[in-house]
Amino acid sequence: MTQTPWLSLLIFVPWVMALGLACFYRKDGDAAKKAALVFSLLPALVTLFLVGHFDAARAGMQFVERHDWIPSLAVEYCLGLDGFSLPLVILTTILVPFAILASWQEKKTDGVFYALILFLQGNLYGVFTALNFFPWFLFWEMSLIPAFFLIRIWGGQGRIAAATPFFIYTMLGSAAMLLSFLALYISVGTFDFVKLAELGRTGVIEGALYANLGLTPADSNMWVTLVFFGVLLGVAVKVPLFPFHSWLPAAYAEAPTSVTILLTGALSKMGVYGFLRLLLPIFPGVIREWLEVLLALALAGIIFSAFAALFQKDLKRMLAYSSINHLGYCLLGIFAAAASTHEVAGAATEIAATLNGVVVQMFSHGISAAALFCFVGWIETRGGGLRGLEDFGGLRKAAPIFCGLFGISAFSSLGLPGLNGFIGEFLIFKGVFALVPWAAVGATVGLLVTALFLLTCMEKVFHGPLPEKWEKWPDLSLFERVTMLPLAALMFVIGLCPQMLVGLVNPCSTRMAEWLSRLWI
Amino acid sequence: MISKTWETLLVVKLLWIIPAIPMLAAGVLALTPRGYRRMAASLAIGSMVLAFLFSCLAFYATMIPLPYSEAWRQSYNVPWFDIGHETVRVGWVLDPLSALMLAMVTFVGTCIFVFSTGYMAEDENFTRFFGFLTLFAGAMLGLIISNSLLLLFICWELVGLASYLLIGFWFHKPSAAAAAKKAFMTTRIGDLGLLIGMVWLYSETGTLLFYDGGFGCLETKALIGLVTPAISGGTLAVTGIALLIFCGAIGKSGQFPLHVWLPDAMEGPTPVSALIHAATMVAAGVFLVGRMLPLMGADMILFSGSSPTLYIVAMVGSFTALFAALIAVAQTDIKRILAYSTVSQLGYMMMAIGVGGYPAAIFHLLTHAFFKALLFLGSGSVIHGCHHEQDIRRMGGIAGSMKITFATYAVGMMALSGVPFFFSGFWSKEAILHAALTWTPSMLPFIFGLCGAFLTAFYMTRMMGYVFFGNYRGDSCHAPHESPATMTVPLVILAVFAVLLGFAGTSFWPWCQSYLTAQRVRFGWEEFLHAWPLTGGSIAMVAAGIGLGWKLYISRPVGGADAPDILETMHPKIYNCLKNKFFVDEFYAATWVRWCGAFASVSDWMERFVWGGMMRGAAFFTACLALLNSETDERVVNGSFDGGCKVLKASSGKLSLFQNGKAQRYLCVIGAAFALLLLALEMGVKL
Amino acid sequence: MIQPLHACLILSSLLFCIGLAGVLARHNTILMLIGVELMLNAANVNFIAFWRYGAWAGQSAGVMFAIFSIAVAAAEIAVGLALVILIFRHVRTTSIDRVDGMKG
Amino acid sequence: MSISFIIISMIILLGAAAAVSFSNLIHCALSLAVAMVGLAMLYLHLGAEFVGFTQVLVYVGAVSIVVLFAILLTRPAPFSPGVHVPWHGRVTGILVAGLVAGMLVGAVLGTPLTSHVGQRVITVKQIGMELMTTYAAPLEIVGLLLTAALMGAVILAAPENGEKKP
Amino acid sequence: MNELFSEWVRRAVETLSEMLRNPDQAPVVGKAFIVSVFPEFLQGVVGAFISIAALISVFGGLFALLTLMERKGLGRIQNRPGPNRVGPFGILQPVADGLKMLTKEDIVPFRADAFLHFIAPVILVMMSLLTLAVIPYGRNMAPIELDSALLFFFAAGACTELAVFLAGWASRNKYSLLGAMRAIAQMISYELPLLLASFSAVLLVGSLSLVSIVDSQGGFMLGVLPKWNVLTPWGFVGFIIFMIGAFAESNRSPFDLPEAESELIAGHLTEYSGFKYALFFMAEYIGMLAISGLAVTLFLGGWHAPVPFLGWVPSYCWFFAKLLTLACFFIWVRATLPRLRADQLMALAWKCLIPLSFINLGVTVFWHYSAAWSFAMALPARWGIAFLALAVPYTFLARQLGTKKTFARRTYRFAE
Repeated sequence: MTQTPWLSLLIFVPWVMALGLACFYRKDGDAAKKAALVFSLLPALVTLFLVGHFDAARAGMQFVERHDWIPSLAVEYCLGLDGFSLPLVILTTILVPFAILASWQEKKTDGVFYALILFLQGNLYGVFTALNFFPWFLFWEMSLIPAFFLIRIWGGQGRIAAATPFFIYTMLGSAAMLLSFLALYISVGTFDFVKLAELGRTGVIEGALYANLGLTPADSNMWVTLVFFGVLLGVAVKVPLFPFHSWLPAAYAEAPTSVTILLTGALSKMGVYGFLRLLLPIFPGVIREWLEVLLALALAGIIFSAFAALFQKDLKRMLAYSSINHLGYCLLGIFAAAASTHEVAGAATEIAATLNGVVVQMFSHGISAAALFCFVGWIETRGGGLRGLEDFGGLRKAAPIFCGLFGISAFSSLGLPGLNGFIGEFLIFKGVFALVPWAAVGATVGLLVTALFLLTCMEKVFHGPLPEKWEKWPDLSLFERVTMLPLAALMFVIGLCPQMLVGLVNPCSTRMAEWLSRLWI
Repeated sequence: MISKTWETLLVVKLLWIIPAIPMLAAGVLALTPRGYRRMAASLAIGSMVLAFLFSCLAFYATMIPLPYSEAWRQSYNVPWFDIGHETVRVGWVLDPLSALMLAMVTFVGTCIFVFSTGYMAEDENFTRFFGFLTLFAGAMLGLIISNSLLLLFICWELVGLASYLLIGFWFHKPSAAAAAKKAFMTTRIGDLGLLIGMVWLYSETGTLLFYDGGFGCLETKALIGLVTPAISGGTLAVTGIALLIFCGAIGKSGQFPLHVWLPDAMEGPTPVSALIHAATMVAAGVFLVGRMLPLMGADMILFSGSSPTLYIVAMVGSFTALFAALIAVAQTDIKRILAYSTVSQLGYMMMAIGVGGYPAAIFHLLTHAFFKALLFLGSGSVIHGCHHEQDIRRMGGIAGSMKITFATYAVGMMALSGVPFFFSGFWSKEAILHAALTWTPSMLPFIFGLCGAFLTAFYMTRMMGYVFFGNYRGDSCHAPHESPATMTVPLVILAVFAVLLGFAGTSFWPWCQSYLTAQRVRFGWEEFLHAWPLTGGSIAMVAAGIGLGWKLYISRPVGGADAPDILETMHPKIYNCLKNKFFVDEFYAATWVRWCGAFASVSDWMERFVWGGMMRGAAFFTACLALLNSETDERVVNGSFDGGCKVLKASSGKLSLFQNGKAQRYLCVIGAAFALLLLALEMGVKL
Repeated sequence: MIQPLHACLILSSLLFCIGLAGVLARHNTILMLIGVELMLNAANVNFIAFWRYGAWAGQSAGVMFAIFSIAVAAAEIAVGLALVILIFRHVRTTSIDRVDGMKG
Repeated sequence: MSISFIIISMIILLGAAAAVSFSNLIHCALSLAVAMVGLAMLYLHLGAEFVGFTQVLVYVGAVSIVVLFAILLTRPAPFSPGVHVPWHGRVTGILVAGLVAGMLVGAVLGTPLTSHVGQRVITVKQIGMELMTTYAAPLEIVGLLLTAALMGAVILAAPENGEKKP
Repeated sequence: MNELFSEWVRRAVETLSEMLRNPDQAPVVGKAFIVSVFPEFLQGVVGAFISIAALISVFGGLFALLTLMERKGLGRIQNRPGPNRVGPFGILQPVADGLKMLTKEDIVPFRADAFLHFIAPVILVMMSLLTLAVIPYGRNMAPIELDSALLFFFAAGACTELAVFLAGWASRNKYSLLGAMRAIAQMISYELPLLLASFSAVLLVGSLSLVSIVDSQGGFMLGVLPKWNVLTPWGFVGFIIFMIGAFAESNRSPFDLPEAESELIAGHLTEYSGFKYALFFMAEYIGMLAISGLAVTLFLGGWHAPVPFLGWVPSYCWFFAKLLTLACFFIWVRATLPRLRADQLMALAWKCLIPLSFINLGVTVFWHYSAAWSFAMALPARWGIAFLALAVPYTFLARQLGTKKTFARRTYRFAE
């Protein structure tokens, strides 16, 4: 009995559509745009099906597809979906059409642009569903390529200076990760994430590393650490983890709006997902060993980027730093989840709360940041390329709906309860505080500064007197309102009924929390 | 009796409807176009009236089981979402505290809504205004009934949001926009404390529900669990949690040192100041401390009966009460005077809770809500009548032209000052001072309170003198005029309540206090007679304050708009210090704000040079490698490939001569060959 | 008496050869295509005949093949005629003999 | 071998022969339609109901029409003399075809085959199930092929950019 | 002999009483009785002949009735009396028309291909009549119960295109040929949405048999709403697409371009007169009736009663009632809508109807799979999703249709 390969469909349909766009709509940007929109909605059907048939009560992998690829190297084409990946798949499904809609008025785009976006979409699905390192890495790398070209060709003034470091930096990280995984493969003979997690849990990996790399037991700890840091580098650059984040502001600022939306909404989630899928299950021990350092890095990311955002005068750069800040909470949660927990009562619940929080935070950051970047894109279009903090003022008078929806997104981003941002932050804080109190307390500074710069942005751009030259500032058109509507609605829905999302994640995180809390007590 | 219980339970189950009504109205109003002004107003007021009716029902439901019944506090909890094997639940609770607050908020809210229809009549964003107001009302009502610190926190933040939106309602004024931001940020500092306290409490007790059939965090079991490790020498979690939660209250209720936002919040429209920044929202801090009282006082066991938390609460409260009253003396903006008065009165309430007079604090909260709303609305009416002039130096002598406003304002002023016997403020203040007097750890709160009472009477008299007596000092072209009925009628209603409400909590018939603590009320003069010396003392203070004010500002009318204040001529240095609010804002600007900016620029510099340099280094290294690679490619690899291609090309031309292009010829040959093959097969040729 | 299967096969052989004759003898490309269609249909007749009279009970392969064959034939004629029209536009004729520009 | 079979065979063969031998191309196409109808009747006669109807739908409804359109689109001019056809080409063709026919008929007759007697029925449902299970892959491929053919035909036959309309 | 006769009389009486007792099955019983009279080997042929005779007579009558209704209806809609001279209220007008047609001279153009010119209307009428054979007119009343009846219907319908072409080409008249080409292009284009729309019903029922499609629509939801396909989102949209396709397929206004008198002097009918013309006329009307019958069968529940308490009315009455309603709708539309332009016609089919019907197929699939949903708001949710899935593409498709195509400015040359 072979079942329908839904996950493969999810990956390959956008690929095929991208190919079709690249072949047939190369010149006609307008038609390509429409086609791309329709095409990018096709995976939504598959996603709908997946959501409908996803057994939320089960913690394991579902919809698994497993085919041999290179049997001699244990490379399998293996896809699966669990509570961690499903929200990200949903997020991708939402964001890609949104990104296309967000830059609907963009004139420079053509068929290849949209083909790259669709290609990126397919690869994102691949990263979020692959269960074997080899295909996972392929998707990972292939998602880098369209992102690079999208920035390099369609970006703003400084696109070259932004795109090249982005590419090289992530590439270096990936190379390190690849080496680490090769070492892992040589020592334990598998690329399968599920099996690797099993080995990581039972502590086999350390032994295997020195046994198979011909090293002495004394070195084994060092080798595990080295391998760990290789993988860490790969995913950390993508998230990004402080101090590997410096490619991000330039890349986000220079990329066209729709690409920024995807970069922040979906691509950065690849990194966090990597942490969740690779590092936490496979190397919990090493994380625990380096816990203070890693937490300090995450915390530094949260605080420094928040303050850096406060300093920025360019709205896009400001939001870029805000992205680093928000994902910092995710990393904080992930690291804290590996903390030594024997003195914490009910540690499993706290870890589960943290992991739930991480996924919810990823999802809600994806939505809020996408919405904010979209607004900044619209501001840029309307302002004739201006997007400085000081260039505007009083726009709320001219465009109340614009301001209202921007405000909703901003408040969602700064974690106002009742909107989506709060749920993730609350869960992360709840878990992290119980596990590592100082980290949670330190991170509150980030919350404060986030509010400060977002409100400053509101004040500078939308409040105050309306300059004469912006008096004709157009409010959101019906099209733009409809574009924004689903995201705004999602912000409220997740804020009010978080169970819809948490319910998907919880069994998975509960299982992981249980074995993390029992690890080497 | 059973049926009564059942009714109560149903009321509790459906309690969520009360905040839901204004919330729903807010949702509808958010989508209403600007033009539908009449509809917006009627929707908002209608929702408020409806909420008021339901609140009365809830209030009635708490009256039924009141004396000595088990059912005096009912809660109902619902699951919200799962974490691990546990479920985060939220819920709502109906007890005397929430019932009183519900009735008060909805009633005052209704009055102020009605007032707003007149006050905001000319504003173009009228609809939006009512949308924000209803959002606030919904969130506030939710805050009141919530039975979970989490839900409370959510509503807490939402009222903060509404406050932000309403302070910045005239967003085109930069000062309003800045004030809105300042309000949100300042309260958020406190809120983060509350957040940390909340997660701490969660991790210690495993629940955020207040009352959960014995398992809530305010119930004995959890409190004992919190205190036990401290007894056995562990961390003193309970004090930490309580103080962190108190941080939230400090921020919201404008206590020192986070009081700075509240006077600035007066940039918002006056009804907003009345509703949010005087009557209800700022009292939420007091409410929170009152609600969390079992937790706040839980460390009492450890310190032989005196709780350090409550000590701090009392000290912060009494200090704020005096501090803000002092500042109020030297202000000239009518709304700012009232704002500092609010801060001061909130300090009173905090102090009352700290010194163990929780019922007195809540009673004062109620009376204060009425008379302060009355004062603010009165000031709104004055401002409206004086053509949006807020400076009291440019008013004067309008008692004649605005009779109703003057009369009601005078009632409010006397209630606030604590004029004896017939005004509500007197009784509630008396109760607070009485509680402070009987508090053993320190006498400071009592002394501060007494001084505060004097100052309150003084600055209110001063304001009356400036505003209503003497000659009109404003722009003579525009004579002040009385406000329309939509504004005066709420004033009258509130004035009536400002008088009457006092009799619900007099010391000879302390109904309100007994109700709050679920005891049967007893009528008797003993208490009143017993406290007579104290009463006499406080009456003397009030009389002194009013008398001094009368002497300085009324008996000798204020000179002109630009003439210096009498106090200023007497003691210019002190007056200047008070006028500049003890330079607290300047101090903050010089320290925290600057440090924050400096740290931001340092972070940005590090971004550019340190971390960015790391990236550029990596990029440079890669570029070098790439150069090496391309050189190798060009010289070694490409050379051999090109040679091979040439050979291949030369040989292919020869093979293309077999084609003549006649398709049918090919087909004929194929057909014939096929036939021959068949023939051969039939003939039996074995291949 | 001739077997029904044989009869069908002979019919299909004749049909095939009529088509073949059309392809070989007529120089109009459209007629050639018609011939090809006839040949394809001759094959279909075989499929159906073997399905109907063959000794393998319960198999549907013949019918299925015929269906697929019809589908493919439709595609073939569509593309073929499109090519004919394209050629006609270039050389203003449909005669096969004129179209020999590809000879080596 | 029944009377109906003979009649149907006659229709088919005559139609086919007419289709390749008329000089008027329109008549050829119409004769082709006749032959196709005959084939459909044959299929019905043999019990393959679905194939028969499909045959009509595809060949009479679509293919003949397309052929007719093609003929009308490619007529050089009304009443222009047909292309001169060398007689030897025609004779060679017919000869080869005849040869093949002879060989085929000989081969058929020379092969001993037994005919299954009795009805064979295949319902639409069975066909559908087969298409969705055993023949799912071919079905997909044919779908792709048809799509490709459709697009190909459109692209080929559509007037190119800049080309003047005749 | 006498016994045989009395036996026959007894059975005739029995049959009659059975027919009266159960009017629903009266035609079936009657036919069975008549067939049973004949010897065994003739029974099949006789049965067929009875069906054919019934069909031709009923639909011939309907044809006559419909021409009258059309002329009267059009007249009333255009505020004139319509035919009112022949018979009371003009009800004998069809008879007069028939007589006129039969007695007119049959003209064949000189250079026309006489044989094809003759055979074209014959094929057309034949094929139109053939399509009638598979429609279930009542309970147990499909003349032929084919397993692939729908396919048969469309196969026979496809042949009419050829006939139209023949008529156009054989006339040797350029207007005829143009009309025929237009007709064919139009019919082929609209056959796709027609087929796709009807396949949504086929998909859900899982059968091409019209009888089982009708059977599947029996019963009532909640006791009142008939389970007709038109009352589902896909069925509703499918029905609309089908009806548009049906208008185009039967060359009726607003899609009557091929026969447009003002543009093509009646297209392929130009060179026809007399009885041949009458045949074309008949074919058009029968085609219209047949396709309406198919619409009734596929979407409007066939012969099922619309309300439960009217179940006692004989099934065929319902069928013909629905059929006539649709026919009246045809007439109404003809009187109301103006004719489309040729490019609009094609754009409508290819850019709107075909994509929409594909989406509709998707929605049908969704409907099928979501039937298993069991949560409380399942039905509204299904409706909502289906509605969205159809409405959103529809707005886009419709909007893109509406774009103003800019033509070059026309220049008029006047006689000087």
